[in-house]
Amino acid sequence: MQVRVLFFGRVREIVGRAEDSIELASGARIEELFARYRELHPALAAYRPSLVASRNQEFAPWTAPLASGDEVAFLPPVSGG
Amino acid sequence: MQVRVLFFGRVREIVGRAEDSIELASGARIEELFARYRELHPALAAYRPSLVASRNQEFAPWTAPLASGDEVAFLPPVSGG
Amino acid sequence: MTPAAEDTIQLVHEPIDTVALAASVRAPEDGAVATFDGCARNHSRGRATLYLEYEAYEAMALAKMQEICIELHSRFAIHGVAMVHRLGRLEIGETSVFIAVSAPHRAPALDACRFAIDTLKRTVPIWKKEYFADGADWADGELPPLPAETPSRKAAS
Amino acid sequence: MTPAAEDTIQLVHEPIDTVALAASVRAPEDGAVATFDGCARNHSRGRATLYLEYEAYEAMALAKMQEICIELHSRFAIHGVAMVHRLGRLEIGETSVFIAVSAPHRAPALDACRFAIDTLKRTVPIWKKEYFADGADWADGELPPLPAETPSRKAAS
Repeated sequence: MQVRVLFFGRVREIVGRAEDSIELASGARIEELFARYRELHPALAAYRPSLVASRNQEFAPWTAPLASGDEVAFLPPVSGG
Repeated sequence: MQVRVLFFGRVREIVGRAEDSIELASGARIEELFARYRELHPALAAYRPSLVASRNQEFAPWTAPLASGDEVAFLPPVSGG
Repeated sequence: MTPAAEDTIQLVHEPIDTVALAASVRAPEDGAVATFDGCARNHSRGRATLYLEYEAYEAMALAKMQEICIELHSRFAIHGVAMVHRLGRLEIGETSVFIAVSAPHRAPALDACRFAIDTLKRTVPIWKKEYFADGADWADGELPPLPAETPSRKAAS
Repeated sequence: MTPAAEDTIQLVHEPIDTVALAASVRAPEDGAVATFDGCARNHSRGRATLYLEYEAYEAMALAKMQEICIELHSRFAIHGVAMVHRLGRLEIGETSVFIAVSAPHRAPALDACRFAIDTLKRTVPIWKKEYFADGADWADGELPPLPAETPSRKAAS
């Protein structure tokens, strides 16, 4: 299945792009998706404890299973205002 | 001694004037000054519990003794804002 | 922080220029401006209000507003304060009081703005009369804090 | 009270018209308008700031701002809300976020304004990068509340 991945702030800078589309095994969880990017960009590992995941524009647990067409992001601590 | 007395809001309406100058015995207290106006304007009596006195533009206890040239007011509950 | 000398404390008889006041408190060191705009609403205690009239013990009101301003600076890490109350007749929708507070961070700006309006409504000698279709009445007010029975030693001015 | 349909929730890339927004929430039934203006200040963590850049997960940020707005109406006796955040490059002194809340009485307007900015800073996916003379850094942020480990059942959009 295909999911869309968005990157923001420091995560965007580390990954070097604002979005991606990736093929995953059916039923993969957000944490498995994150692991794929961490392998490609080891600098992400240090930031993992301060990231929150989102799925379809809602905060989601790292254990949430993904479905085809989902939109996922790994959000750094927010600093609007 | 002479003191200046100011009236505001409902008290001004009852007394029918915005200010007055009055001769008092030396050492008179604010409550004695008020009693003079209450005699002239009995309607003031009902409002006495909701009034606060001021002396020289500071809130003052009713027992405060007055000095010549003092400026006194009997202030209804404030409703600015 | 910049001293309170730049603060604006006024009683006015014309419309309050809220835009200019909000701008006046703002400096490059500030990250937050909180404002409170009190305006004449069209109803009170279930009755339709036509207009309002405010009167003040002006000298004492200005002194009390200045005291609030000093207290704001001592209690909160703020920069600038503007506090203006209008007197006389106000039509519905017009601003009767406007407070603006700037600060490097948001919490002191918000806390100080709230403290200012709450204290103003309790301690500043200003009175509102509400005019209805069938009469007029003084608004229920708040009793200022009663001073202790020890007479104040402030000299006649 | 007038429904939230009139509320303004926006992300913009140009300067925020704070005057128009503050006016937009105001109706004859209102006795109070509280506003919060967050602006780019010239220092951060002891360093002189040159300018800021904000970015957002725009669709999610708007959804979260809308959620805050709905929560404001359910928690507080308010009338109108305007909540606008600016994105892109901001010079010192420019407004990054503006919130205005109107209500018949002051306490709900002030409480709601504060709740709105506190919640926005905790839950809305917007990020600020601070540019200094000697480099740039992402601002320390706040970790949004972690969802429970029960997967949400929201369908893909």
